[in-house]
Amino acid sequence: MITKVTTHISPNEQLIFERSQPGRAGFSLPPLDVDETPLEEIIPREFQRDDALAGMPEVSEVDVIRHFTRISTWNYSIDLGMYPLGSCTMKYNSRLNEKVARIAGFANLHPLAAEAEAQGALEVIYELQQHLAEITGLPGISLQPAAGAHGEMTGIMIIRAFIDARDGKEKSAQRRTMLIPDSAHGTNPASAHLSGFTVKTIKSTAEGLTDLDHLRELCAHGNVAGLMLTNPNTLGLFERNIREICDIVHDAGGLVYMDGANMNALVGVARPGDMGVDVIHLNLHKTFSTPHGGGGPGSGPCCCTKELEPFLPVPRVVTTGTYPIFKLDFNYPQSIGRVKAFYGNYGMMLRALAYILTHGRDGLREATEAAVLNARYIAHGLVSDYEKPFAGAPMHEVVFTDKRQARKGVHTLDIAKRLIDYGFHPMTIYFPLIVSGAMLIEPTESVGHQELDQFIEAMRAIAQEALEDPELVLNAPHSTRIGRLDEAAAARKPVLRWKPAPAESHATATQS
Amino acid sequence: MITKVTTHISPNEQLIFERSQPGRAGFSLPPLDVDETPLEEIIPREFQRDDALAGMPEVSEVDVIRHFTRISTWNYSIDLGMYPLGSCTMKYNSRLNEKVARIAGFANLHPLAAEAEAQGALEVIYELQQHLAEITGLPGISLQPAAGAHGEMTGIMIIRAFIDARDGKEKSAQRRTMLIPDSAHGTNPASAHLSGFTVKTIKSTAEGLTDLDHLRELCAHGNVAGLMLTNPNTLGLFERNIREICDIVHDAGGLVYMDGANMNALVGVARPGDMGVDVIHLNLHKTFSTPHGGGGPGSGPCCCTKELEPFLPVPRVVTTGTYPIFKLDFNYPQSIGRVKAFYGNYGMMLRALAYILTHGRDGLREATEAAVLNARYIAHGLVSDYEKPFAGAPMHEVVFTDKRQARKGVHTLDIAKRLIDYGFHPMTIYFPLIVSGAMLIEPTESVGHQELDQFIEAMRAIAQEALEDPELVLNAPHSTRIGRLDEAAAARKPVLRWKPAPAESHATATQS
Amino acid sequence: MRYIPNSPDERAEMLRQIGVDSIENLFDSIPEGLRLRGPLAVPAALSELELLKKFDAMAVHNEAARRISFLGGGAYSHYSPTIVDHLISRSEFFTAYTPYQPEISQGTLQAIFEFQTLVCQLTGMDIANASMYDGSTAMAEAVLMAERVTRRSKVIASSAIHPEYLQVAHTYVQHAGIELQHSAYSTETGATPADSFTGLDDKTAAVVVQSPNFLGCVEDVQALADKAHAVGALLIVVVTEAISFGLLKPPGACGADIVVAEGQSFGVPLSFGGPYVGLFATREKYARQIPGRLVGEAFDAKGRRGYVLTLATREQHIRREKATSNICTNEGLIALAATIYLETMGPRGIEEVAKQCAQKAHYAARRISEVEGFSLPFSAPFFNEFVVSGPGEAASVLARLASERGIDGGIALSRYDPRRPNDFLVCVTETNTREQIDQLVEGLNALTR
Amino acid sequence: MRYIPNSPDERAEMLRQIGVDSIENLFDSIPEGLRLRGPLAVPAALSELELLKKFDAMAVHNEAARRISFLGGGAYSHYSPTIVDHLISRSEFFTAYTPYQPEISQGTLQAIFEFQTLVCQLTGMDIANASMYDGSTAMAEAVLMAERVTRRSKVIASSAIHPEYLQVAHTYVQHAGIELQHSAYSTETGATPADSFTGLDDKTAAVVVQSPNFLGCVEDVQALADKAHAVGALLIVVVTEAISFGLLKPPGACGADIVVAEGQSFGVPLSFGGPYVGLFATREKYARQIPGRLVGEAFDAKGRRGYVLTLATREQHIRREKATSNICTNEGLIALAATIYLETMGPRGIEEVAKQCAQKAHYAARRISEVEGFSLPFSAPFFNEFVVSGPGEAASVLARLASERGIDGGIALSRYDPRRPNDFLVCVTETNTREQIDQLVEGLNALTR
Ligand SMILES: Cc1ncc(COP(=O)(O)O)c(C=O)c1O
Ligand SMILES: Cc1ncc(COP(=O)(O)O)c(C=O)c1O
Repeated sequence: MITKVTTHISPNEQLIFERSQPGRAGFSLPPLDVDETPLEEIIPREFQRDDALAGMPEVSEVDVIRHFTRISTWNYSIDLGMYPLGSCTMKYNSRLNEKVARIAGFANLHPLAAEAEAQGALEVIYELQQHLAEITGLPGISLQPAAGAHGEMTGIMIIRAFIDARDGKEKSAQRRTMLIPDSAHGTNPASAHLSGFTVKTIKSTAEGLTDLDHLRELCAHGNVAGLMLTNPNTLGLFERNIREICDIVHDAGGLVYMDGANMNALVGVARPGDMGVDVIHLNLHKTFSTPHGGGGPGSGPCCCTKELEPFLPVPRVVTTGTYPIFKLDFNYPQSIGRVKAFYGNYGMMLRALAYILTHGRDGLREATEAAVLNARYIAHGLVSDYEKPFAGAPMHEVVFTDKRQARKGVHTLDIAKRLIDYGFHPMTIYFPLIVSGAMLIEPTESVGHQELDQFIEAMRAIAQEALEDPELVLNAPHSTRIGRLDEAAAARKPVLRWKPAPAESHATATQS
Repeated sequence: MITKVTTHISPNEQLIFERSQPGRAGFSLPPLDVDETPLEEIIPREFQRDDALAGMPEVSEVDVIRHFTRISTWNYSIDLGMYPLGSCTMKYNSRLNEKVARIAGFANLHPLAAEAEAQGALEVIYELQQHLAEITGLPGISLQPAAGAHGEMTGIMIIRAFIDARDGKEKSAQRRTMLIPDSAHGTNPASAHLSGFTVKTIKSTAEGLTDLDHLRELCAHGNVAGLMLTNPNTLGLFERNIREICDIVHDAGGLVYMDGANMNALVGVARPGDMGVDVIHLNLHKTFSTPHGGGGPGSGPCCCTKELEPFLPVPRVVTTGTYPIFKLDFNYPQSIGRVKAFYGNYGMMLRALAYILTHGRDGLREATEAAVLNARYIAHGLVSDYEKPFAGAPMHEVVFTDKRQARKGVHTLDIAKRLIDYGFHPMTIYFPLIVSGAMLIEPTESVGHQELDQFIEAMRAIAQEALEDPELVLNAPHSTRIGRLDEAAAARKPVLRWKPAPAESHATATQS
Repeated sequence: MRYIPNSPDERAEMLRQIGVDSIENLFDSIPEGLRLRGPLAVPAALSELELLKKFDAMAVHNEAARRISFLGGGAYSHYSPTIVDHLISRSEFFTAYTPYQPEISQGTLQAIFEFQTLVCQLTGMDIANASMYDGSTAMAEAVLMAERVTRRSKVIASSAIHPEYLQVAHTYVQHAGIELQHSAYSTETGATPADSFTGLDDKTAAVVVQSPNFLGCVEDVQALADKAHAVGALLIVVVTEAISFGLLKPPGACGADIVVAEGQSFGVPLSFGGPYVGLFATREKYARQIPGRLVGEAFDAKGRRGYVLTLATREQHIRREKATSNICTNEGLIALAATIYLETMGPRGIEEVAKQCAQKAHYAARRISEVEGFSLPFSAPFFNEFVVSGPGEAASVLARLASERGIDGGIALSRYDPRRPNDFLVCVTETNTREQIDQLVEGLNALTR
Repeated sequence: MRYIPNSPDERAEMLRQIGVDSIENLFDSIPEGLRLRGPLAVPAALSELELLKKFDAMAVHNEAARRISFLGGGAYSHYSPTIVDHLISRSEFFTAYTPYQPEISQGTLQAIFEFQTLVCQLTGMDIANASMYDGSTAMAEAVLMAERVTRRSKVIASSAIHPEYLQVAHTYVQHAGIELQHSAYSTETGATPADSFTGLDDKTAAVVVQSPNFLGCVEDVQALADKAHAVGALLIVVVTEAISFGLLKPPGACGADIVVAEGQSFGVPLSFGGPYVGLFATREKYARQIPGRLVGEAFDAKGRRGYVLTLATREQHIRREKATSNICTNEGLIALAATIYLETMGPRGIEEVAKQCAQKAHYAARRISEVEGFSLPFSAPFFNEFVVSGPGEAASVLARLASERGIDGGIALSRYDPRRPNDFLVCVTETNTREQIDQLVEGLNALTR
């Protein structure tokens, strides 16, 4: 029985370009208050724009408000309920943090303002650095990376720079292999590649953990620069041999990079630095609840050991004993350099610091406990109806498969779409790639047991439907304003932008 | 064809009391920082609460966010589209005005702060008074009334106080009749009654205007204290004889009160003060766009002639030549007194002033023109399919009836409910009372012609349906999360509050 | 004008379609002579940038908004969780009208139903309405209701009720044939003794008392209820500091027949006095005499639960002059804010706020009374407001405290009662830190040395 | 913890149901020795009230946020209409994830499709992606893309590109086998002459130029395009002040092959450098080489139009190490803000802002150049930023201007180029009033007398 949702009227809305009417205007500006110079004297005619920005929409403020209010109602969001995307950690985005990020003293601060006049902003960075170093157990830190993948690139480049410095250019040129488990997120190999490494894939065991023998074997080749490991891994399992894994890699002269996307299982409970990890990235937009915003912004701080600290990006925020207390330090000759203009996604740092201070030491651990408990509760609730490929007790997320349902021709995608009819955002599907028909479920701590029960009931009901009425599931969703879209056709002849109907096409002559 | 909406999943949500779980908490407070005194020493036990506030919900912040976000999606709102409630003037609520009302210097200001330390707040009141006096052509003004009905009471009491002063108590005791057209809003007679007047009703002519002969006849009795007139009246028609009407009443020794709820048809075009009106109330939450908020807050300033000024509520905000420039003046011995604690709904005054300054003199008139044009456009578009009871050209709103559809058993209520399926909020129905099956439509200036056309098409389609498939209309709405509710049953045995299931009722022993 | 969708060209086209020659012709039904010739004498339009600068500049002149404040007297600075303003800012709530069409207004209706329930729980009453303008008008409406219910015309109100509330009541009843008498509070205790209601007789419709009263003192509501009921009169209890419900026995449990309160304390900004929200609760049997809107439970043909405006036959749009009140638009959005506040704080939160207010106020009272020349004139128990008697003119001490120390130390009672030149009313809430209180004490000490 | 719905009791009950003895046992799979013994060395929890006080206190120490400012150099203070922040604050937008499930993500998807279209319209290009981290990383990704497209390994970048952008590019390409060369800008004009691209040859993948460049000067993009195309290299154009699109010929109309820009100017707060949004546009034929996400039009079985993430085969989650980029999360919400800004301003609004920026900047330049000892070293046309040469050390003049007059007068070029000790970069936008400009001029005058 569907308990979480029903259907109701939902507003239609065209593209803004279709709403546009010549002569409408939504802007207001003060009149120009300086004596005007003829435009030609400012910018030579040939450098001037001559298409009058044709094609851009002309609408009133009311049009804009109704346009975006209407289309916003087509979205699912955390505020509407549980968002069990495995690996994405969709937790509650505190309003308090949004308010903090909008304090004028921060929001109106220019990044190139004099350090002495931006001490508050630098203090926020410094304090956040301290807390994240403590949480990861890794003292070196840079908040410059703009997202997880960016942090990965940064961390891998740090490993490379360290090895270059340690072994010298030629010897280190032999170390160009980065080991990555087959269960890893796609950004891992992509980031390794961007840093000039060739990727070798490590098998996972039947248990869903890193295959130590295979790891040893690969390390034996001697050209290993490092290992990129996610822990808990993307199957939601803690790599219990993490210490041994780190030893093997270290003994082989490599370093260990940890993908910290799953830190929501560890904060306050265990620290990567204590496990032998050399460098890690965090996703502030996951573990530390900065909003995903429909696809960013993120923030991917990179934390590392004292040994690797000299190689972090510049500038770094440090304390000077004297006034001004905080300063930007550019003087790190071994630094890999800058990975972004200015200092990173500052607005996300404000929110993450507010998250940490609001939770406090006990709240941080409590959140981890509640997140893991919720995942275990779901694992327990679904195991009777869905195939659980790995026996191990999951941490903050759990993976199931469509194996049983597939016999009836019902696959993971169908189950996901049917969940929409039940009012839930689907879990992460077909990831990790090594599990066929994977359904990766991460409830986070931000959901109460009633909604967890609703979710479990929905999943069970779908399992029943798969047996009794597969068609119902195969054709889902049935209750949404649009059905499944033909993505294949969309990719074959991609339409990536609006264009005016031929009639008015003169208006956009310069555009195509 | 229904173009404005389709159906989509819509979240269910219980009452917060049903979501409540013992031990959940959504609040956070700093620890008490003073040494604690035993409670008994502060408040004797017998004065202390002993029910532990049983029954109040215990929920987390996340529960609150999801609860209200979900239920909010069940509402129609201006931001979703046209809201054609006749007489309610549902126009765009500017975000800029919301921001202004939240400026800390105003939002955190205590009403009893020293005048010298609240000059900015008093300046806002003073400036708004000036502009509203100019717009109405009536120089005396008080912003104290909290809504239209409150302004009516204030204005009528002013009339009474004036007559008492003019004629002396005994003579004025003979003048206790307030004339009110049969088309008036219910608050008019209610407010007159509250001020101790007996109401006599004036007939409207077949044209939909005040019946002058009947007015003369009633005035002839000599006990008339005044007339309450809405202009344009609630049929959307301008009382073209307004001058003569005022003369008749004045000649009879009465005063003319104008209900200003329909000022959106006049701002910048004509001024009640120039028509002979003595006192008027404005609805800042209509004409001046302060948000209706699902039923308030409102603000109902009262404007009057110089003659009536001494009778306005106290305190009044005035300028003193010297510093501090603005002050509260309590010294009006003839004042009717206070109608509200402090100075009125100040937050609405900020918004209304922002509205006036954003429009400017030209924008105010432009809004009026656009509002009247939109109404005329609808009148023109519907006259072929719906009965238009009055031939006159409507101003900002137009009334139609269900006369033609009634032949098929389809009535105004059914047409309104069917409009919901078409994605529109219905118009005002069964008001004014003198028009049977009235449908009073007020588009305001805040809607573009495309949506006006959609509305006209929807109304025409419904007219068609009424002919061809009355059942479809009679059972509407079909696309909402709930159907028509049984209001009769609800009124017979009213359930006006949640109560715990008997099981837990001990918890709320003290409550019933 | 950026708020008007239709462009001038579109408007011209629409005119053409409806066959009207010019915009001016739209106003033909207004006699020529009544139309404005020139433009209004209102300034030209301001852009967003200019407008915000103008208001920011005016806001700067509200020094009081930036002061350490101990002002109460009917408006209180309590902490409002961030989510309150965020949620009421959802346009589905703040740009909706009164819920006349339940099928597309359930969000507002369910919220009001929860509001009515919360008001009942706090006051200990059976039913509550969807809100009144504010506490002062709610009290006036309660007096009018008492007259309707009892058909008696005398009402006796404690003189320790907020002076502005009494003024409003006077305005409301002056033409309703109600005689409003006052009973004096005790200058020793600061409370209103039951025997002060001389004139209480079988013509008395109601006794009106505020608790905690304007002087901060807690009244013995039960005793007053018994006194009133003895002659068949109703007891109306007024509360201006609604946070006190977290600590004090609910009036409903002390015999009150009508309870009205100012709801501003529940997360609503001070905003120079409004908009606030009036709470109005009474006994089940008076349901059909209550003023204002009521939301009730209802079901559709399929048995689905929903909420509707109900008992409308009491209201002006149906009963016209015979309505229980003329109120129409009330304080919907503020009631929503209060609802969100109460549900976020929960029973434990409300208790904790109340406890902190009381504790801090008593700490402050103790400290101030230790300052030479300052004393507490009243002996009755108080919640978070108390009167202080100073060595000199309160108004001038407070003015210096503000200008020299940036502290708004309280309200000089002389504002309302010239017979108390040296007294001022101090209010302490959970937002006042111990440090602020100590600064106040030190300031009073220094300024009167 | 108020963000966690399940109470301790509920959690205990859940543990019982799943048969786990204690919370600690949930972590059994973590070896004992790796678990933290004590609590983290992080402060205890702060309440909302305390937290806001703490951040407000820190914000006070950002004096620069309250100054009259003429700072630019890659971050610009433009006016953002109030509705921008209000709309992105709708939780349906900011609490949603990347739109992987189109049936319940059409709001985000349609907004991105509009964003992609607007970027194409502004830049004059065929296609644009759903955003990059910022302008600097977008430029680096453009360089990498040029290498993929041309299979050539040399890239020549103008030395008048924002220094931090060049540093980021260097970091990105250092291990990609790309040689990054620089071409000197003209110290007379401040622009980059086509003939400065010595080393341009058939191994060159791309020429990279910023216009208006870091010195504010407008480059002759067409000439540079011709030069690059002559040897089969691509032209990459970088824009840091996106408002210039309102006045300057779009790079797409001047032969650019890839256009990247910083979108912060489109209604995004300065926020000490981020989050901003990188715009990335190119020609249709390179669609399958573009980095990042793309949204395309699609239809369901009933023919209803919708939008989906498309051409995913370019991306890391499918192509892994062979992906066109490692980017995953991008700047969705900031792209939404820019979209709302652009749609609110419209073509006329963007033109007007651009015009006012240019006019005010030229007024300022004229006035400053009249001050004795100050001159404009470069002759090329500029938009709203320009370099000023002063009589003494720019850094110290600017420091005094700030501390003594409360004006942030510009960016001392010495921050990036020690060879220009007396030069500083001044930026003027529509938010700078004539009065502020005159104060700046007066300040420079007074401080150098
Ligand atoms: C395991 C893992 N690693 C890395 C990433 C990449 O992080 P981002 O999307 O912030 O670049 C993600 C997020 O999708 C992830 O789940
Ligand atoms: C014509 C008319 N008069 C008076 C009123 C009463 O105004 P309010 O609801 O603000 O009390 C209204 C509003 O409904 C109205 O439409």
